[in-house]
Amino acid sequence: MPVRLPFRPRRDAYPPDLWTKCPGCAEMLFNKQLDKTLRVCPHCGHHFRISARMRVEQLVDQGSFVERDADLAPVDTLGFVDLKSYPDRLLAAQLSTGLRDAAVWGVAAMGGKRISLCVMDFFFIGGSMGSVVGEKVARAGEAAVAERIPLLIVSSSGGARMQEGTYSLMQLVKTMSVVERVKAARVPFISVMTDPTTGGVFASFAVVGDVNLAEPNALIRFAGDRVSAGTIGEELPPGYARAEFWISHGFVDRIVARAKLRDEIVSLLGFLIAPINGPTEPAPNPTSRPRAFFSALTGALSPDSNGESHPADTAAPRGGTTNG
Amino acid sequence: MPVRLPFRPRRDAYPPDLWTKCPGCAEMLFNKQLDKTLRVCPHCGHHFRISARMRVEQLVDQGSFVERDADLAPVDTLGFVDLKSYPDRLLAAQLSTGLRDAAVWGVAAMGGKRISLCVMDFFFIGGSMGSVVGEKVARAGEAAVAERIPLLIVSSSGGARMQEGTYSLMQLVKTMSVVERVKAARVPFISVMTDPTTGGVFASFAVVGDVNLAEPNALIRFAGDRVSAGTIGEELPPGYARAEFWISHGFVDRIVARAKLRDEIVSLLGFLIAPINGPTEPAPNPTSRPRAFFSALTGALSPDSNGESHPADTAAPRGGTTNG
Amino acid sequence: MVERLLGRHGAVEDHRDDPVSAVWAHVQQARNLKRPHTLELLKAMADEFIELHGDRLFGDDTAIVAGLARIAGRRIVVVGFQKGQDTEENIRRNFGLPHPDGYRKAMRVMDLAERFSMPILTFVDVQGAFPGAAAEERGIAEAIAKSVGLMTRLRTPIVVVITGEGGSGGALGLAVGDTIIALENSIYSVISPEGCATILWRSGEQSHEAATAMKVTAGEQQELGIVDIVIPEPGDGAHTDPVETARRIKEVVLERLDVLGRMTIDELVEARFQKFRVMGPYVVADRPTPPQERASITDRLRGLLSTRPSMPSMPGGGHDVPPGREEV
Amino acid sequence: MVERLLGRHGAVEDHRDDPVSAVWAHVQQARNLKRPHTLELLKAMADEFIELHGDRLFGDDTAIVAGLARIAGRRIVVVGFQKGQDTEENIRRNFGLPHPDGYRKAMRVMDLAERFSMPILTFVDVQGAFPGAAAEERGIAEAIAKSVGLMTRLRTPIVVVITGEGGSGGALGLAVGDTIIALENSIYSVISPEGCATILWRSGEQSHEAATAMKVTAGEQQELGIVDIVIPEPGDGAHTDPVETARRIKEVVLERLDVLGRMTIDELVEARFQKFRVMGPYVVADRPTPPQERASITDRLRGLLSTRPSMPSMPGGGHDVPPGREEV
Ligand SMILES: [Zn+2]
Ligand SMILES: [Zn+2]
Repeated sequence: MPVRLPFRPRRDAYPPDLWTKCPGCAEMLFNKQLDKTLRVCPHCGHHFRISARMRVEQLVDQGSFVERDADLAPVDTLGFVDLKSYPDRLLAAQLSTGLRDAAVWGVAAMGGKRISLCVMDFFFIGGSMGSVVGEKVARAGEAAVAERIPLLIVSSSGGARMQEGTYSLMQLVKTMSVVERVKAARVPFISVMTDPTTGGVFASFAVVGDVNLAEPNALIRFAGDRVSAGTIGEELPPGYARAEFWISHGFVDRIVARAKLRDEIVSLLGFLIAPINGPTEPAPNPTSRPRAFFSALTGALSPDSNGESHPADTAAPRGGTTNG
Repeated sequence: MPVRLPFRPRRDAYPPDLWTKCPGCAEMLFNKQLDKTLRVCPHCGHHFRISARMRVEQLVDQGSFVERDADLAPVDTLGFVDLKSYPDRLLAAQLSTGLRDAAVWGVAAMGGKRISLCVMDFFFIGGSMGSVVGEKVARAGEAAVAERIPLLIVSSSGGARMQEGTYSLMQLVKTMSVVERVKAARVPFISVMTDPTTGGVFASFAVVGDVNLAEPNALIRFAGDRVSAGTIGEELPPGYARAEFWISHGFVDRIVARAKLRDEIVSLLGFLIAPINGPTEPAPNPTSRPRAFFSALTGALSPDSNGESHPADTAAPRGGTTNG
Repeated sequence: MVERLLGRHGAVEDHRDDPVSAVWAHVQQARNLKRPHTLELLKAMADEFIELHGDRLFGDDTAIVAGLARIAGRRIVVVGFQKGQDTEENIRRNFGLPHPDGYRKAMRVMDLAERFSMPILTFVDVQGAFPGAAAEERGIAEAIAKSVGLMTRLRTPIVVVITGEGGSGGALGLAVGDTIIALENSIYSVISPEGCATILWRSGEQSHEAATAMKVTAGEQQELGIVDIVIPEPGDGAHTDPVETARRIKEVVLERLDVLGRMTIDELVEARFQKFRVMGPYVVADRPTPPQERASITDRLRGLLSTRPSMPSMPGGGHDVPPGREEV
Repeated sequence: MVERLLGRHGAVEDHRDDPVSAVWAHVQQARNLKRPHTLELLKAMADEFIELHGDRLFGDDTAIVAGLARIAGRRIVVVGFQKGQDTEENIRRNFGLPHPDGYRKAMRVMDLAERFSMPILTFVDVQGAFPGAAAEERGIAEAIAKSVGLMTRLRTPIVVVITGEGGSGGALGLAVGDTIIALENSIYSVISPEGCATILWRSGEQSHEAATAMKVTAGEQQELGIVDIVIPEPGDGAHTDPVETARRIKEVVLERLDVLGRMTIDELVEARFQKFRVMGPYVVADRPTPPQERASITDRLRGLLSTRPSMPSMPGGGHDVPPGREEV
C-alpha cells in the first residue's frame, strides 16, 4: 500500500513505461528494459548512477538486508547559508530521495554469508559525507568488528559536505579510525567505488579496502577540476582518472561490470572469510540472484511522478560536495 | 713490535711520507695530511675508500671496539674457478687486507653508548657478500637484539660474491631475516652506505635502516652497468645513482661528510635509544674524538711496503662482485 | 578573537562592523607568507634538529619536513608543512603543496616515533595537497587516508599545532592528534573559501562569504570543538615576532606533552579514538515503533519529518560537542 | 639430472661428454619461452583465480601477477612472475622484467594471505629485476629487500616453485619460503651466467663456463641444499606438456601444504627462519688462545693460516648443509 508523501520523484526512479536517452551512446533506452539490465546500457555499457536502495537490492540475497540506524538525521550546526540554506537543501534531498542522509547501512547476506554493508547515495546532495554518513560508515565498521563479519562499502560521493564545515572533514578521521580497527581485527573490508568516488571519500575509507573494486568508467579522483584549475592552473584532460586509470596506477584491484559485481563479491568473500573448520571449506551454495527487494517501495516513493525521465546523471549535482 | 707476515701492503695503507693524487681534483696530497683529514681530500672533498679497521677507528670511542667472530673464514664449497680459483682469490685478499673476509663486527661504544657494529671492507674482493659476511651481519643483528643495543652497519660492497653461488644470494635472506627481528624488537638500526654500496648489499640490509646515511658521492645502485647494458641496452649516465641522487629519490635520509659522521651517529643514537628514566634524559657527556685505535696495527700490517701509493680506489676491484 | 585581531590592524579597522570583511582579514593573516613555518619555529624552539629525508618509495617532498628534534631536553619527532618565505624558497618547496611522498615520508618518520617512544609534534600550514595530476596519479588520496589512519592509532602522544592555513584533507593528513592547538590567526576548513564559493555560490567572488559561513577562524573552530586550545599571537601577528610565537607554542606544547605523558598508552590511544569518533553532531529521529530490526522503510519514512533532538554519545567524555539544531 | 635431460634431446645429445655444453643446454631449456608461466600453470591447477592488481602506491606491474586461487578446494594466495609466450604478450609484460611495483604488489597481496589465513604459493621464472633507471630510481633494491624480509616472517605457509629461471635478487624477491621446489630443467643463480662471465672472465663468451661453475641446475641446487624438491618434467620438458607439468606441481605443492599445515604457526616461522639462517658454509679458524674479548689483531693474524674445519650450528635441525672445504 503506497504511502503518499509529498515527495518529488527520486532521480533514479525511471518510470517503467518511458524512455531514457543513454549519455554514453545516445541510444533511447526503454526504462523497463534498463531496469532489467541493472541500469546498464545494453548498447555501450554505460553504468547509470543508482540509488543506495537499488544498489542494496542488486547486491544482497533477497530479503536479507536489515537496515540499522535509519533514524540518524543531519543537523545544521553552523547555520550554513549559501544560495540556499542547508536545512532547505537537506529537506529537498530528503523529500526527493526518501532518505534522511546520503548513506544506508545494515547487515545482510551475500551468497549466504553475513556481511556489514554501507551504501552511499549520490542523489542525496551529491553523496556528500557529513556527520551522518561518517557515523553510518563508522557503525558499519564497528558492527563488522563486533560480529566478525566482512565489511562492504559501496561509495558514490562528491566528497565532504561543505555545509557541515570541519565536522565533515573530521568524518575522514572518524571513518579511518574505525577502518584501522577493522584491519587490526583482521576483518575483511571490500571497497566498491562507483561513479563518482571523489574528494574526502576517496581520501579515506574508499581507497583502503583489502580489495578495491570499481565499476567501469567510474570517476575516481581526489582533487576536483575547479580546485586544480584554481590553484595551479592545471587543466586535466576530460575523462581523467576514471576507474581504468586506477588499475594501471595501482589503486584499484579490479574493474567489475555491474552485472558481475554481486558474484565477484561473493567469490571474494569466499576467500577472505577463513573457514572455521580446517584448511578446506565446502563450496558455497549456489544462491539465486536477488530479486527486487525494494520494488514496492520504489513505486511508493514516486507518487507524484510527472513522467520525466532523468538522463542527466552524468552531471554532478551542485550544492554540497568538495573535491579536495 | 711489528709482526712480519708475508703480507702485501693493504690498499688503504698509504705510506705517510709519500704523496697521493686525488682522483677528484688531481691535487697531490701528502699522505700524512690525508690521514689527518680521515682520508678526505681537503681540496675537493673526495672521500677515499677506507678499510674496515680504519672505519672502526674513525667512528668508535677510543679503545672501545671488541671484535667478535674474527675467526670465521670462508670456504670454497662450489670448487669455483674462473680466471683464478676462488681459494687463490681468498688467499690474496686475506694476505693483502689482514682480514679473513670482507666484514668485521663487534661491540663498541659511540659517545658512551654501547652499540653492535658491523663494517664491510671493500678491499677484500670488492666487499662482496658471501657466507662469512652474511653471518657476521646476522650475528651483529642478533647481538643487538640480545643486548638491546643499537645496530650500526657500514656498507661498502660490490654485491654478492659470485664464487659462492646461490649461497651468497641466500645471505640476502639471512641478513634480512635478522634485520626483521631487529625491527620487531624495536632495536634501532642505522645503515651507513659508503662508496660503493651496490647489488645484493644495497638490496638487503643496507637500504632498510631506521635511518639511512650515506657518504658524499658514494655510488649506490642495485643493477650494474654491465647488467643494464647487457639486458636492456640502456646506457646510464656516468655518475648515475650517487648518494645525492638517493636523497631526492627518497631512499637516503642524510648525506654526511666523513668528518661529521661520528658526531651525527652519536646524535642519532641520542634520539633512537629511549632513556630508561622518564621522558627526559641528561645531555650526553661530551666525548673526545677517538684517537688511532688501530694505528700500531696499521704499521704492523704493511711491513713489506714498497712505497707505492694507492690512489686507484675509485676503480672497482674486479673479481668477485655482482650488481643486480 | 577576530575583534582582537582587528584592533591591532589599522588598515582593516574599518571592517569592525562588517563581520564578513573581518573574517577575510583573518584569512589573509593566516596566509601571510611571512608567518613562521615549521623550520622557522623549530629554529626557535629546538636545541637540536636532525631532518630525515625521503619516503623510501619514490622521493623526498620538500613541502613537508620531518625529523628528530630535542626541545627542552625532550626527544620529539616533528613533522610539518613548509612553505617558502620568498619566491626562491617557494619554488624549491613546490609552493608548500605536498605530494604523496610528503605524507609517506611523514608516516615513515612517525612510525619511528612510535617504535622508539618519542611523542609527535606536527605543524600544519598548507593550502591543500598539490591538486595536479602528478599527485593524483601517485595516490595523494591514499597517502592522506593512510596517514590519517596511522595517526588515529599511533601508540605515542601526538600534539598538532595549526599555525596558518589548515586547508582541507591536505592539512588533515598531519592534523590528527591528542591535542589540537591553533594559533589565534590561523584558519581550518574543509575546503578553501574560494573553492567553496565556486561550488556553492557558483562564483569565486563569494569567497569572503564562504569563509564566514564555514566558520574558519581558530576561535570559531575552538567553539565548535574541533580545536582544543587557541594560542594568542604576539604583536601584530605571528610574523611580527616569530621568536615569541615559538616561545608561546613551546610552552603550551610542553605542558600538553606533560599531561599526555601521564596517561598510559592504552588510555591515550583510546581517548584519541573517542575524541574523533564522536565528532560531528547528528540527531536521532523519532521512531514510530520500538526498534525493530525489520522495520519497513515505509515506517521509517513516516517518521522522517518528526525528529527529536539527540546528542551523540561521548564515551571518551573529553570534548564538548555543540548542540545540534533541530532543523530536520 | 642433466643426463636425463640430454637423453631426451637429440639436438644436444652430442654434448653428453661435454658437461659445459650440457649445462648450457639446461640453461636454454630453463629459458624456453614456451614453458608454462604462472597464469598458464594456474589455469591448469586452479578451479578459480581472482587476480588482484596494483601496489597501492604507483602502478600495476604486469611482469608479476598476484591473486586469490582455489586449488583442490583450498584458498591459496598465488604470486608469480609472468613472462609472455609471444612477442605481443612479452611487450605487454615488459619482457617479464619486474619493477618495484611488482614486488610491492606482491607484498600487499601476501599480507592479505597472512591476515586471512591463506598459504602462499609463488612461481619463480625471471631473468632478474628490470635493470634500468626506471626501476633503480624507484627503489628496486628496497622493494626486493622488503619483500625478502616480509617473506621471512609471514605467519602463513609459503611454498616456492622455481619453474624456469631463478635469476638473482629479482627471483629471490619471491623465492623465500618453507619449501623450495624446482622443476627439473629450471636454474637458480646469484647472477646470470652472462653477467658472471662478463665480470669474472671479462668476456660474455664464457657464459657456459660461468653457468657450470655456479652450479645453476635444479639438481645441483638441490645437492647444495638450496632447493628442497626437484620435480621431473614430462616429455621433452615442461613446455611440451604444460598440463602434466601443472599436475605434478599441484601434487607436490598440496602435499607440502599438508605437511606445513600440521605445524603451529610459531613452529613454522621459526623453522623458516632457521632454514635460511644457517645457509652458507664457513669455517672457524683455530684460535691461538682461549677466547679473549680483547684479543689483539696481531694474535688473530697469527692464526689466520691455520684453520680447523667447522660446521655452522643448526638450531633448527632442518636441512643439511654441505660440508665446507678446508681451503683457507
Ligand atoms: Zn549507451
Ligand atoms: Zn681532491
